[in-house]
Amino acid sequence: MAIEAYSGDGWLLTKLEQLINWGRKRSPWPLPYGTACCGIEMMAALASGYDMARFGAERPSFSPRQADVLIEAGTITKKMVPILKRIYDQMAEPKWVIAMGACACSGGVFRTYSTLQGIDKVIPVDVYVPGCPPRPEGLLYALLKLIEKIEKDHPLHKKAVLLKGELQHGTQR
Amino acid sequence: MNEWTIAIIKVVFIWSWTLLIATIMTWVERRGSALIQDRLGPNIAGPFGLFQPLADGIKLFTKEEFAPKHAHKILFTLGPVLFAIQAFSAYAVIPFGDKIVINAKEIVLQVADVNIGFLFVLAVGSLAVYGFVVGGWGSNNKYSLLGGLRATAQLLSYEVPLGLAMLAVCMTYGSFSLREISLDQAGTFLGFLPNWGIFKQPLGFLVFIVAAYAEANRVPFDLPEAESELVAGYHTEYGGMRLGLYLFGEYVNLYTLSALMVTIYFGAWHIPYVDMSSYLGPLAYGIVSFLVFFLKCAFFLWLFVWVRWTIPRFRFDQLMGLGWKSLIPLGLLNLFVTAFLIQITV
Amino acid sequence: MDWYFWIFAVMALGGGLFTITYKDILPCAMGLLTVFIAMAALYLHLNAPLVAVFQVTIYAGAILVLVLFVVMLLMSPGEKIKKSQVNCSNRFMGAVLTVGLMIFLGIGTKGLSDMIGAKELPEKFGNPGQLGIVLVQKFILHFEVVSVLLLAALVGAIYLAKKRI
Amino acid sequence: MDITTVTLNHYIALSVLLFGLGTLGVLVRRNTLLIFMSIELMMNAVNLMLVAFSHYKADLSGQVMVLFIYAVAAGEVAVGLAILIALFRHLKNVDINNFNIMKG
Amino acid sequence: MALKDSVSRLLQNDLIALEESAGCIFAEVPKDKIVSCLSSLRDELGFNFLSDIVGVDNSALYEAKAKKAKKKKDKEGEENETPEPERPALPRFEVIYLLLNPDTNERLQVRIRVPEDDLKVQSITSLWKGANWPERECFDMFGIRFEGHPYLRRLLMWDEFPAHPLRKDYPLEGMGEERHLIYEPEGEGHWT
Amino acid sequence: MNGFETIFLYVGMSFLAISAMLIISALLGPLRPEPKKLETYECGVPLLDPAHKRFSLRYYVVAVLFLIFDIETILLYPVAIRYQVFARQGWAIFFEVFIFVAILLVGLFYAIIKRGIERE
Amino acid sequence: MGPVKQRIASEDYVTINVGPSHPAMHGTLRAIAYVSGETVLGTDLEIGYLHRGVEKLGENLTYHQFIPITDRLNYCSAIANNVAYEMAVEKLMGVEVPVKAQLIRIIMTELSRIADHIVLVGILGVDLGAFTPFFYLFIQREEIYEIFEWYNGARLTNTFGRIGGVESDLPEDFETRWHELKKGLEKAIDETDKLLTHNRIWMDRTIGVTPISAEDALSWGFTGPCLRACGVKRDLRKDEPYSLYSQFDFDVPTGKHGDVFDRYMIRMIEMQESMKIIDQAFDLYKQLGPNEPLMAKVPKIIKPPEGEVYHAIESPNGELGFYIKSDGTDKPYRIKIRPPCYMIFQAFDELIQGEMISDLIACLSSLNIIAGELDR
Repeated sequence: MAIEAYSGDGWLLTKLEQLINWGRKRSPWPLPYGTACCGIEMMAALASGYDMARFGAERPSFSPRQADVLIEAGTITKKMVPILKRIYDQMAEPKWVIAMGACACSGGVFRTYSTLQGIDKVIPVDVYVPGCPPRPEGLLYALLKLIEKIEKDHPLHKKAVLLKGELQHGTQR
Repeated sequence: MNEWTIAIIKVVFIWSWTLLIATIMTWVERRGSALIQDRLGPNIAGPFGLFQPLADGIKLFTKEEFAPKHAHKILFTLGPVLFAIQAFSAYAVIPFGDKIVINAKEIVLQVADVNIGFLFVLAVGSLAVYGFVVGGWGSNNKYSLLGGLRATAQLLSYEVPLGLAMLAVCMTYGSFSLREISLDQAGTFLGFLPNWGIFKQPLGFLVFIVAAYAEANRVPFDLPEAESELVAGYHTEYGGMRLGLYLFGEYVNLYTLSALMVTIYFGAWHIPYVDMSSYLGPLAYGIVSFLVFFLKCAFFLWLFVWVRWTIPRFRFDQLMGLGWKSLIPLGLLNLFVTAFLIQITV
Repeated sequence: MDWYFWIFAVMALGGGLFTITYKDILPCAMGLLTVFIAMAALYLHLNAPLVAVFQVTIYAGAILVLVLFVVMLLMSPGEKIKKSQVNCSNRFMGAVLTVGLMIFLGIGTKGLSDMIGAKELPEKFGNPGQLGIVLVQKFILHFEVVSVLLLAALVGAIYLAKKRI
Repeated sequence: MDITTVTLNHYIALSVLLFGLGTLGVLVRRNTLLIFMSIELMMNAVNLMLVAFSHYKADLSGQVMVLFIYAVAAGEVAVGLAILIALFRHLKNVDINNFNIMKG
Repeated sequence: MALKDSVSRLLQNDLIALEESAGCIFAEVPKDKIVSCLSSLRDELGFNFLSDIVGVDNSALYEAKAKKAKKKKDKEGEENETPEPERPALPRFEVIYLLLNPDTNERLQVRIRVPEDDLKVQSITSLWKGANWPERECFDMFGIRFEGHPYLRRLLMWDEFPAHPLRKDYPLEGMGEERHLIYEPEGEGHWT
Repeated sequence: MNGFETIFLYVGMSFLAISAMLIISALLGPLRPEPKKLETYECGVPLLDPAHKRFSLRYYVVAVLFLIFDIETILLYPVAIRYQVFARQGWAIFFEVFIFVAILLVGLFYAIIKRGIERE
Repeated sequence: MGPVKQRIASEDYVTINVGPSHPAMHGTLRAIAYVSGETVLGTDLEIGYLHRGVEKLGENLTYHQFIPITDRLNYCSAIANNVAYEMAVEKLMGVEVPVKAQLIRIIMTELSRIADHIVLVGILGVDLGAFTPFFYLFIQREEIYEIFEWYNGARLTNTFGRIGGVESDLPEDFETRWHELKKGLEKAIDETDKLLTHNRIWMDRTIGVTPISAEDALSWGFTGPCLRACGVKRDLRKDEPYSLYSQFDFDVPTGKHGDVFDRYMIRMIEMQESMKIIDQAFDLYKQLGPNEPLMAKVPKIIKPPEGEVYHAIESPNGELGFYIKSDGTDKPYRIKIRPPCYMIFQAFDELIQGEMISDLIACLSSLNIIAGELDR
């Protein structure tokens, strides 16, 4: 059956996965979640000098359904936490998160009563960018690192396994 | 070759061609905006970033497709489908070249030359509303609904001036058929001008192009998806391929409108002062006419991009005011001037 | 070319049936849209291309949109339409009445058509231009009256919509 | 278009069926907006009949008549829905059963 | 100085103290007369611009002073038999209104002291619309209630936050208050 | 072979291709619906009130205006297409059309004066 | 629900939640707009989404340690914040800053004022749908950043200056850099002017939108460009001349109606005025010898005498004041920041009533609300 070609490391699966990964890594549309200082640097990264659009990271969309990469730039306070989490939850799969700046990574200088000490306490983070704020090059580097990470993904694998499992399960029943 | 084969070949060709143009347009839009804004634009995916639309397409294809809990499941899917179908269908009556002769068989470069011509485009264009209404309503989201309502009101308002401009064209040429109108535009007008519609209908063209920008939801009329106000307008809740259909449909609409402008006002495949068919063989003539037509379209497509990245957008009441207080009176004025000129010249 | 008629006839009937039975209002409107488009296709078959296009432009593109706007103004999608409150006998009565009406209409029209008898179609029948000539020669007064009717409708609609009762 | 086995009777049947559907809709549905839609359905059935007669009897007046019917339908819908909106503001409901305030 | 004179002339009996610190003039008035004092300052001396409202929690300062004084007293106590007469303890909080006269460009700071057991101050939102948020912030940060405020609610912290963070007894890193890390409660507004 | 059948072919093909796109996309993409993911997006906060409360009447007025003017345009098309023929027969049709449009312009002015198309 | 909801008597409204994660809300602001049709009946504002406890933090840091924190207040013009704080502490201590240090501070503050206005004009354009000016202006902003970076190594959060002066002299080729930048800036401002100011759509979108009268503005506590747009000629640089501003010749532009267009124009003109000031300051600077002192004599550990002070400067947004209470130790007892946009944002509800949703966005952008200093 055709499903068989999907399973394991079949040629079809691998090639298709490579194609999908290529598409995903070349068009990571960002969801700019700039809350503080880093937001300005993120704007600089989108603007002419650095031009994140070169990597396909264009069309910043604030609707979580349409974005691929949540660029969390800036401090997250405890008041903001539910909103950040909700936005992240509402993003469509596959989704990635870049934590930009010291505040997003660890709370930074603001070790106070109202600041969240690192967004990885509430949402999973793929790439951390240190700096207060990081230079736009830092964000671009993070994007490249993210692309490396996307390349290693197996988008169809789980699905194929699932499909196979369902089929077998179905026959057993 | 029997008629059905030719028809199917033409349909498949023009369908893939519009799809291709729409895809390339996304690239042109991005690189064009980058050019205007002193940037580079996407340049990693393929040479000059040419494969960027492909990457976007693949990504949208493999993105998660889900309908939000409160959304109306059927309508949520139906919206983009309706929108895309109408966008693709509108091209069916617009020519893409003169004619080509293969094996002594004359093939008209147009999917269907019907005697109601551009009325079909208008009729199908009026169905675009459903894409927005159904999508916006089906999402059950405030931004979507407001975006959908805005889109609908805008499309409705600007369909009237579009129709009025077309009415004057129809008076001038005495036909609805776009092929007949194109053929009429050969030669010269008043002895020295190219015999193009724009010289006969300058005011009409002005009304038409403004209304066309509004119909295509482009800046300065992109209120339905005004991202700084309504997040993403009627497609706020859409992701994945459904969003892709909306985006593609928009570019296909652009192409249709450009082709319509070229056909009606810019002499279709005619080059001014040159009669191509006398120099070229039948096959070459067909191909050249296709290319000339496409190049003219490309100019208008570029104009769409150019305008988008240059000027700000309107506010909703200003948009309505422009449509009802300026364009419709202008369109009526144009109608009467045309009627009057015909009256005194015949 | 029979298939052409049958496809769209079935489409129109199906759409109509859907419209009057489905529980949710916007899909009902979509059913009506199907009817309109199928009708337009049938008009094409009947050598009335202009009427077909206008059918789509006016019915699908304007009238139904107006209805949709009112749906959006007045109803929410979560709100299901209440089941009909008429009881069974009433419904039965309705059906009987309808069927009777249909038979009456059918027989009447059939007789009418037999009375007139078929005619050969002239060349280029139904061309847009011919329609225009007929409109101007025979119906020019109607044409003017329609504008007054439309004006009255416009003023009335705006006045009523803005009025609070 | 070539004359086929589809005759005027087919169209009459279709038209009558559609008209019947419209009538049923008016009788059965309680939502005023749906009643409006059913009326549109009936009007379409009539239009179809007019166009079919015009075709089979080779008289263009039928088609011109349809154009005027469009105008009438438009007027009807515009005013009818405006009345509905005005009523809705008063009653907060679009159910036809509630529209009996004229009874006093 | 002319400003000092005119202020003391205007406020007369209401003026508790008028001091100058680093070029800034601080006038202290009684807590319950704040509205009348500020309105007369606004109307008669032209201080019609309210820059900001500052709340201060003085508890730590008093403690430190008391400690210092005690140390000093301990040291001196053996020699000096007659203890200084105890001053009545100053209230814990103070609220400072930063005023400005845009015509003469003079600034005046008006101070009131708010005791911990009576955290109520008359709101001055009737005098300046701009006093709205500063008062709310003051309530948020110190718990001082402004009476007559149209909408006294927490401003910077979320509504359920239990403490007043700028008080001196509140630690910098908080006491572990978390806003429901998972989600906001699906409260009244939630619609299904 | 009639032009319209080609058009239906074209539309049918569009429909098939678009449906195919959606189906392939649904097969290829992951699907992990979670209750929180399916919630309506409203800038990251819970819904304040339902999306479908009453929206502006202006939209209705615009639609009515459009409907009327659409019919006007539509009725003018059959006249316009043979206008050159009619024009040879004198000025009568010019004034007919003029009156027709002028009557409707009154309606437009009424709507504008009533501020129907801008703010409510 | 808030007082706005109580005020709106009719049930005929829809709530539209704008923010915090909304394109026009700068990430952290939230306005719940009550709209009827497209008309805004009122807005409930919710702030504090970026409240990071800066004031509390200040009480736990020494005077010098607090300078980096002030960077993060108004991150669009960090240097103005640094200078405001330093001047407040210096006033508290009674320190006289050397002339050269003051000139360097003035040059840098004015540069950061230009950078701040660039962000405002660019974002206002983006929010109104005109994307391109944003990119033109940001190229010049990068140049300004390069000067900052080359002066003290940081682009955005500069931690500029020390209490008592500045840490280092202007680099040698500042003059050539500045002239290059000036040329580019003039060109970018000119291009923006051409693209926007006389654009019919832009004028329609901005003129007469959300105007405010001078009395209302003063009552709400407006300062800076937003106040000047209402026609009140008030600029702390002229009215309470601190530092060396009394020696410079520059204009204070004022508007008439206090609408979005006036706010925008004031920023456009102020950028040019700032360039004038920098030219004059640099001329003065050139007359000073290379060995002039940069720092006043201040102890290593700063312990101001017991007392309290309020000092305000004209930051790009308006009056930025610091109230500092010292108890004689090395840490401030209480720091209160008076951010300009805090008072301005309060009035948003009143500004926006009766306008349309699109105007809400235009108005918000033109007020230049920086969440960092708004919430602290």
